[in-house]
Amino acid sequence: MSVVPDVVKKYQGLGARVVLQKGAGVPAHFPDSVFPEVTFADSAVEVCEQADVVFCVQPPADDTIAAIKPGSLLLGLLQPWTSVERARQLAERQITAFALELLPRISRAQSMDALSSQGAVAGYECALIAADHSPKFFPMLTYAAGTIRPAKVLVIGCGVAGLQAIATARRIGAMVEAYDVRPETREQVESLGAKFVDTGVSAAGTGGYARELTDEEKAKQAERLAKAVAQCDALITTAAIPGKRAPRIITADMVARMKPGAVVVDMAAESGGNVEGTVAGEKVWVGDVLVIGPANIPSRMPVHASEMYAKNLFNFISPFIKDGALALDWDDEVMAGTCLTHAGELRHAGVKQVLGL
Amino acid sequence: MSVVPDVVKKYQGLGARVVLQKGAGVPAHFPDSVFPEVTFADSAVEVCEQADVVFCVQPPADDTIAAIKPGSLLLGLLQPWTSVERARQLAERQITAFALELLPRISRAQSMDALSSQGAVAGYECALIAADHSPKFFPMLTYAAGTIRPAKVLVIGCGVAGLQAIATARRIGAMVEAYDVRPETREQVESLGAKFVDTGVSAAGTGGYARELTDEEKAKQAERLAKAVAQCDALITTAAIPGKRAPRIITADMVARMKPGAVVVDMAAESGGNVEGTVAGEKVWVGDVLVIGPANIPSRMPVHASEMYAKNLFNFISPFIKDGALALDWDDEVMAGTCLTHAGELRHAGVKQVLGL
Amino acid sequence: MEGFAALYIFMLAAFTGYEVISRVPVILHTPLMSGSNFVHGVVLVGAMVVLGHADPEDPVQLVIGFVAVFLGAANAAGGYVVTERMLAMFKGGNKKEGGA
Amino acid sequence: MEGFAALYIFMLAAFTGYEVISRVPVILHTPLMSGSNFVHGVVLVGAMVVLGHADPEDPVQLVIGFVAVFLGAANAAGGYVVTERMLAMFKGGNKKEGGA
Amino acid sequence: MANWFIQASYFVVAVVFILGLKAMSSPVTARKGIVWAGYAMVAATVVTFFTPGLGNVGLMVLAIVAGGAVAWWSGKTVKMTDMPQMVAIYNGMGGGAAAAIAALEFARGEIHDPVVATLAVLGALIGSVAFSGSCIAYAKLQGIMKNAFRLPQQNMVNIGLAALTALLGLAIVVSDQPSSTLIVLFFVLALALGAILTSPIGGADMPVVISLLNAFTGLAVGFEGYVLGNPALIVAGIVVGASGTLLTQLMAKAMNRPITNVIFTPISGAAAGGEGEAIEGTMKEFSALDAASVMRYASKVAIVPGYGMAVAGAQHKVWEMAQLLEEAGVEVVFAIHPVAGRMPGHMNVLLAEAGVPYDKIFDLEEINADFPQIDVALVIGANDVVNPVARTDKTSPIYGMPILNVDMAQNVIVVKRGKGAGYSGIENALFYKDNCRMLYGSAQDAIGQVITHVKALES
Amino acid sequence: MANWFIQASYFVVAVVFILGLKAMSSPVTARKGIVWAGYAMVAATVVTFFTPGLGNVGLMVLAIVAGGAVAWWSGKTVKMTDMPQMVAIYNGMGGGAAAAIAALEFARGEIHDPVVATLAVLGALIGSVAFSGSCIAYAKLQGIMKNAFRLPQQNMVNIGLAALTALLGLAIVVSDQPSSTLIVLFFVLALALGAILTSPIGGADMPVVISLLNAFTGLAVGFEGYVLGNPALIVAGIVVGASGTLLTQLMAKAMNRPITNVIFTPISGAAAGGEGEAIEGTMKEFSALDAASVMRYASKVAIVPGYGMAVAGAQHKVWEMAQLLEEAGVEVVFAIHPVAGRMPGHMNVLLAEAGVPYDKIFDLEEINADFPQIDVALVIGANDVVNPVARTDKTSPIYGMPILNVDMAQNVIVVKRGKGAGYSGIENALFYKDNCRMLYGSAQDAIGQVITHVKALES
Ligand SMILES: NC(=O)c1ccc[n+]([C@@H]2O[C@H](COP(=O)([O-])OP(=O)(O)OC[C@H]3O[C@@H](n4cnc5c(N)ncnc54)[C@H](OP(=O)(O)O)[C@@H]3O)[C@@H](O)[C@H]2O)c1
Ligand SMILES: NC(=O)c1ccc[n+]([C@@H]2O[C@H](COP(=O)([O-])OP(=O)(O)OC[C@H]3O[C@@H](n4cnc5c(N)ncnc54)[C@H](OP(=O)(O)O)[C@@H]3O)[C@@H](O)[C@H]2O)c1
Ligand SMILES: NC(=O)c1ccc[n+]([C@@H]2O[C@H](COP(=O)([O-])OP(=O)(O)OC[C@H]3O[C@@H](n4cnc5c(N)ncnc54)[C@H](O)[C@@H]3O)[C@@H](O)[C@H]2O)c1
Ligand SMILES: NC(=O)c1ccc[n+]([C@@H]2O[C@H](COP(=O)([O-])OP(=O)(O)OC[C@H]3O[C@@H](n4cnc5c(N)ncnc54)[C@H](O)[C@@H]3O)[C@@H](O)[C@H]2O)c1
Repeated sequence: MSVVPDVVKKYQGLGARVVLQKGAGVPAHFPDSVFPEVTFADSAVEVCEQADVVFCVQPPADDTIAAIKPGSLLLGLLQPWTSVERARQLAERQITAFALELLPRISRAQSMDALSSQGAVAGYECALIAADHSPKFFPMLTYAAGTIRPAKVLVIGCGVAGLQAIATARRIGAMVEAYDVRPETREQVESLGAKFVDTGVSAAGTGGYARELTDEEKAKQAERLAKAVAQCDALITTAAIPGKRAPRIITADMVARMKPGAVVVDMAAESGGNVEGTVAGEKVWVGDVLVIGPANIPSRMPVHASEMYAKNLFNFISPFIKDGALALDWDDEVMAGTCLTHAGELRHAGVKQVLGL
Repeated sequence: MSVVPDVVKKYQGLGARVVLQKGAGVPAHFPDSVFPEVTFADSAVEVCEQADVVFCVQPPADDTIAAIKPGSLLLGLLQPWTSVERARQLAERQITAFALELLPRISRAQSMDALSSQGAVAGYECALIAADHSPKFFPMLTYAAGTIRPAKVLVIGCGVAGLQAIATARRIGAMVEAYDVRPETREQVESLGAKFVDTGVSAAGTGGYARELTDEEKAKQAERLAKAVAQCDALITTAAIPGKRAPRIITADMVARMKPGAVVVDMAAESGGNVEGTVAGEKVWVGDVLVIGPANIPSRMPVHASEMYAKNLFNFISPFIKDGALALDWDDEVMAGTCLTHAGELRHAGVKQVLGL
Repeated sequence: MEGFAALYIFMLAAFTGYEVISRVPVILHTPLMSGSNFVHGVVLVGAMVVLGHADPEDPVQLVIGFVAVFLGAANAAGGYVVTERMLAMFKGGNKKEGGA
Repeated sequence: MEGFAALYIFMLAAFTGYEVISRVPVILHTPLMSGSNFVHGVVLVGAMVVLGHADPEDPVQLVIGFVAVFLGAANAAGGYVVTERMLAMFKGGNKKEGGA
Repeated sequence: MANWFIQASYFVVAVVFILGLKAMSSPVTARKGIVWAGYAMVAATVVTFFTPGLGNVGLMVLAIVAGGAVAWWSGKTVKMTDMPQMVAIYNGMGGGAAAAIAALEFARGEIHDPVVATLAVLGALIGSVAFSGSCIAYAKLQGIMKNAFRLPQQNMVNIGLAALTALLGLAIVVSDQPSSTLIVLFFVLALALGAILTSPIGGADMPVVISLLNAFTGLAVGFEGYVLGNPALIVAGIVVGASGTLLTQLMAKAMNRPITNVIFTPISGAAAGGEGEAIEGTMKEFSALDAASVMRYASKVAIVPGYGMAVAGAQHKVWEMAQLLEEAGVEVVFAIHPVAGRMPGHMNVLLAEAGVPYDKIFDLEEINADFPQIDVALVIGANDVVNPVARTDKTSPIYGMPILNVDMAQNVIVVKRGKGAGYSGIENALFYKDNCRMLYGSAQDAIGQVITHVKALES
Repeated sequence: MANWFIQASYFVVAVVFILGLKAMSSPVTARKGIVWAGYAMVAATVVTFFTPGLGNVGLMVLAIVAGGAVAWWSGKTVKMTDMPQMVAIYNGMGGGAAAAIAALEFARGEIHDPVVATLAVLGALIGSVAFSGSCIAYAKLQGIMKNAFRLPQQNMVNIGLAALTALLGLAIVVSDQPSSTLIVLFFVLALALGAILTSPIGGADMPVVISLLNAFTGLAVGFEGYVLGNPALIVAGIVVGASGTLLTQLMAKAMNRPITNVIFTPISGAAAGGEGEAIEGTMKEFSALDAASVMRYASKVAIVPGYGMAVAGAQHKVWEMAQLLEEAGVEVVFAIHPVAGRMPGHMNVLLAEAGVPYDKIFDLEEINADFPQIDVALVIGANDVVNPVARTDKTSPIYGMPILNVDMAQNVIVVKRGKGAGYSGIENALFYKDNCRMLYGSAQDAIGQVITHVKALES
């Protein structure tokens, strides 16, 4: 959901009219009845035909894009790196498309950062999935006939989602170790009471993202990690490199050496997987290890994920809505940086390069 | 699993020989290879044919019972209240059957109390299930675009499982309220940092169990509870009365008044359900409320559930194994109290009464 | 006064002064300084005695004596007023509200 | 000694004694009691003086004086030994081990 | 040697005594304090030999050597556990010395000034009471005098005797040359008063009484110091008198017994304590300050939490206390009984919430054998799980349940609110054991207070 | 009235002064203390009029009324913020009075005993220094004297002048009838010494200096008390001398400036503090004791945690402190910035772990408007999220990010380890604001110390 009732009110407060696809809120437990002053349209296409600004969660289907009025705005997580076709189509139709993945990670833009807010959701959910699927207790538990030692959880990739996964696993009671290539994450991991796995490889990139590793580095990392992996009861991987396929960190061999009954949750499954053998959207047994590749994780927690996402979109666009009219400001670095296509052009240099355009 | 490798060693230490069904440990991630000095049998029937003491988790199938040697022991969670047939069959075959459900709840017997240990597992799992299925965050979370208030979790029935559910939900970060008919649970609930819902009805029974309520009491309870139910984001019910069908506490009407997206986990689903509309082993949508009736919950956490259960069984029987030979002591109140059938008779008064024998 | 007795008095007074305030919180540093400032205003008594025994014929003595008493009185009076005002803020702390 | 000087000394000594030990932990109650017991063993000095000035011809005086000195010496010596033994247990606490 | 030099030495001695006492009031410097004071005492004694006109030196040396040697030897050889009675008897000797000084001055007929006479008589009275009282205290603690001896109408007798003695004292003061009968009678009565006051007091209250008598001796010495015109005696005596009075109050407070109760309604000997029915022994109370001191100077402490800690929600405080103790060099572990609390893992949840690291938590099997090596077992709101009855009494409902053997630790401190029983509703034999002390209060408060005191011990 | 009655009155006055000072050293009884002392002072003054042979009563009454009235009136009307200089000037007057007493005694030529003469001279010297020094302190604080005035070779000049004055003093002591030139010269030099010693000292150090001069006056009064044979003056003076010395040490310690530094290497005025580049103002340090006192006597405290609290793992301590403050009647809330820490909900996780109830936690939107009503904002390891630059400086990387407006609170206390920047790496203008104080140290330690002090304030 890209709007929730509270946010709808805010748009209306700015003088905008809100058009909503019928039943769009139902999966997120917002029945149409909770949007009192909204115009309902029967399909996504119909919505697009009426709107000057189109909000979406995932990139719209081709026919939906085709229905968007030329010159109007499209805003959402448009997966800009994945499809040359879509980028072309958006440019051709003269749509001003903003892909929130491209949002510059500067302080002011944090309240619009959908990757962060959805990352938080994903991290929390992955920790729960791991706990739920583990054949063991996460916390230590002394009971009448003995004591159960706490489970060991290893989190790989300590971005927003990874940190949240650490915090959640710790809360449930597990002993958590974590690993990331960026060295500054060590302190962050420790600030959550978890232990950092030291592999001696650093891959600090720019802008809070990581760079890709060399082969030699990968080998070293793999070797040291393999030991930590073999010892853990649950493994949660969240490593990602923007614009790239997710790094393959955990090999089939490492998985094979895990304890019987261990659980792997690969948050990066959809973008290729950090773990060899993950299948996005499925749970597969690799030997006696359960490898889970959850898909579309935020949809597992639709109420709050929607609320967060809707607020991010609102914070992004609201400065440019004045009395119900749009007034974009191309000098604004946040908005300019997030723009994928405008006036028939693919605007974003990084995406251009990746897509080879 | 009624044995785990550690416990097998202990039995062997007492001079006993252990026979195990092939592959029995696999679902609990104990492959046959981890039981080095054990005799393997192809089927449950074959196991029974060889054994003087038969351990089981759930009551064995009829053909398995038929294979048990007359005069030998059967030990497990035999669900004594549920089947007249089984009780008759056990008695007729001269099997000395011990149903751990009947274990007297005295201090000394706590280390044998399988209901407690499996209750702990179930409570923990139910809280995780609730968190996992909730469309909301359990904990409070302040993020760049706002604050998410913590979820409200209501736990009904504060026995061993209920308390564990409370503790687990609190750990994850929810605000927990709880309710039980036994007044002494108030302090116990508060000792875990949760709030007690006061309905003004008390149903303290004997031996740590609850008695059944009168209709009037039920109405009063229902009315006060309905309010708490309507306000919560997740509801976990664990109420039970031994030897009886689980009390129906949450009516369809109460469920209908819950918030959209609320989750109900009915731990008592298998014994009839505390919630109207639960289906054991299934997730059903009742309006916009998800009602989950998890079945065979300990099997969701097989490693530790087996470990605990195996230790309980061992603690029960080991005092009577001397140098590999059985020496039952019918003066022992724990063992006598747990006995369901012996020497062709149904021994347990309570069960006799309930089954009408 | 006999010399040694005075010495004992000096010594014990010093101990007493030191110990009596050894656990004072910062927030009282200034008021306490002001309060002890007031206490040594008792110099007024000494000044009165010397002025009282000054030669009424000798203007130098009278002037010095007058100055001594004037200053002593100012020390005492000013010290009191200022301290009292500072300490008025501590009417039992806000302890009563909180209950502790 | 002049009466008032003595009075001041009494008063100040009392303050000093009171304040000096006002923050003693229980674990030191007994040792401190023993220590102050030792300190008043200085009565020995007084006993010596009176015996020293007793009439050497008067056996009653000599006996009383002897008893006084004997008791005083025992007070001082015994008090010291006992206190020292008790306090030997506190060799700086186990602070050094822990660091604190 | 010049008189001024003697005077100056006395002055320095007085200063050192004060500094010594101050040092003795902190565990860190206490040892130094007594050593300083010891040097000062030697100096004072030596200097006194140079007093102009001092006679009877041979006798004096004999008395010093005899008294000193006897006391030194007995003080060195006595068992540590017998220390209190030694303190009592040495203190009594000091009081006796003060009284003897007054007696000698009267005998010499040198006292004329009424102020001097008054102080001399007061010193003699107080010193005599201290002397005889201390002897009784010694006899009781040493086991020479077994029973508390209580007159009918004890308090009336006390008051009457005190009044009579005071009257005689007054007579001595007013008569310029008191008769020796009067003087002797006065001393006899004063000695009797001390004995009679102390006789009914039981063993538990003795430390308080000894401390009070100690303060008395201090006062007596101070007064005789005035009589002799010796400011060093005045200062040392009065300082001890004042500090001793405060100390007596502190001790009485630590025992929860107002001083007046100690003297006027003494509890004697074994009759004290709880109901204890079939179980032998008494329940002995402890203050938070005591608990703090005992743990602070222990080398290993095991904390045994139970349902009461959960009820009180005291887990954060408990962990804070544990950390403080660890900072002070004490080893602290947590011992968890399998069924502590009301659900499996109850204690785990709470300790995890408080942030206690897993490696400090031990279960019954891991720790039970270690208890004899543990200095203090701190039981916080646990009851059934530490009840030794489970090991011994076949009829008990908890018989056969394994328990944490805290009773085998050197010291046990139990924190609970009152006489409440545990889940099983039975009496706990642990609470009546000799090595067990009760710290009453809700766990949150009680541990909070312990924390305050542990901190105070560091500063 | 009999002389003994006057003496007895003085004695009582001295006792009351001591009790008063004792009372003044605890916030709870402080007010009572000054009132008691006030009554004692009135009693002492009245009694003195009955001194046998007292002349010049008219002049005396005039002086008392004049001096008293002027001081009373000025003390009543001065602004609270100008109190320190009033304390300084009244103190100086006391010193002046002591010096004048000595001058008069010399003028009357009554001093012959060398001990008395020595103490008279010492008292005069110290009193004069206190007088002129206090006048300078007054002038500086009052803004009459703006610049710190520093001679070349200041320390040499100080020592030289002091030696010269001492020499003259010695001359007075040894000569049986000192010439009036000698006396006048001595006083002039003593006054100059006080002025020169105080001149270079900057405003920040002034409270310490005033306290020192206060102790000086006490000593001077004590010495003149000996000269006059008045034990009440001795006791009051010396008690103040000793307590003032301790107080001076405590104050210097609270400011992290050894006393010797204050006098010999003074920092003058505005030059103090951090680098502060483009940002104006200085960073001002605070001790844990100060922080504790300020919060303990506040009515509302907002705690703003940041990444540093997470790094230090200080959440349990922070909550403990908050609870202590609440017990003392202070309202405490937690203000959480949306991006405090390094992940969404970072602070929530930690505060939940520490057990902070949800209803004490407020987010930016809920609390930002309240800051002007908040007495103390305690910022613990947060930096970017409270940096006012985000509101003002368009070039800053954090421009436009909403921040917690802690700078609008009455007082801000920032806990951090040193000069480390936050995530965005930029300077924080908050730290240089007038109402902001830095409490340096890792959050865990710093808050731990604050806790200790808050507790001490209660006991
Ligand atoms: N773990 C399980 O799964 C489970 C389940 C059911 C039953 N049980 C039973 O529960 C018992 C557990 O033993 P336990 O030693 O933990 O607890 P316990 O035997 O129930 O004793 C708790 C003690 O805590 C004290 N207490 C209560 N509130 C307090 C407070 N606020 N502050 C300080 N003290 C407080 C009570 O004494 P005062 O009233 O004097 O303060 C009481 O004696 C066992 O008998 C066990 O069999 C355990
Ligand atoms: N919440 C999110 O999702 C998220 C994600 C990524 C980035 N960020 C960024 O992170 C920043 C968060 O701001 P913040 O105010 O919480 O933190 P911050 O600006 O990073 O400042 C942390 C401060 O804590 C101090 N510190 C570090 N360790 C300490 C210790 N042990 N004890 C005491 N102080 C300590 C440091 O100063 P010293 O070194 O002097 O002690 C530092 O100035 C924002 O800039 C935000 O944009 C947030
Ligand atoms: N400036 C801001 O305001 C702002 C806003 C949001 C996030 N950020 C920063 O950006 C960082 C990354 O954010 P994200 O969560 O979106 O990152 P992400 O989802 O792009 O990547 C997740 C993590 O995977 C790690 N990773 C990549 N390759 C790896 C490998 N081979 N092995 C192990 N780990 C690997 C990365 O270092 C990163 O921490 C955050 O931690 C945060 O500090 C900053
Ligand atoms: N003596 C022992 O050593 C020992 C051992 C294990 C358990 N116990 C005690 O027995 C108690 C119950 O154990 P359990 O968990 O096996 O119980 P259970 O599974 O039989 O019942 C679960 C809970 O449901 C509650 N309940 C029943 N009807 C209800 C209704 N209508 N509404 C609300 N709640 C209702 C019961 O009061 C009970 O707390 C435990 O809490 C424990 O205190 C004692």
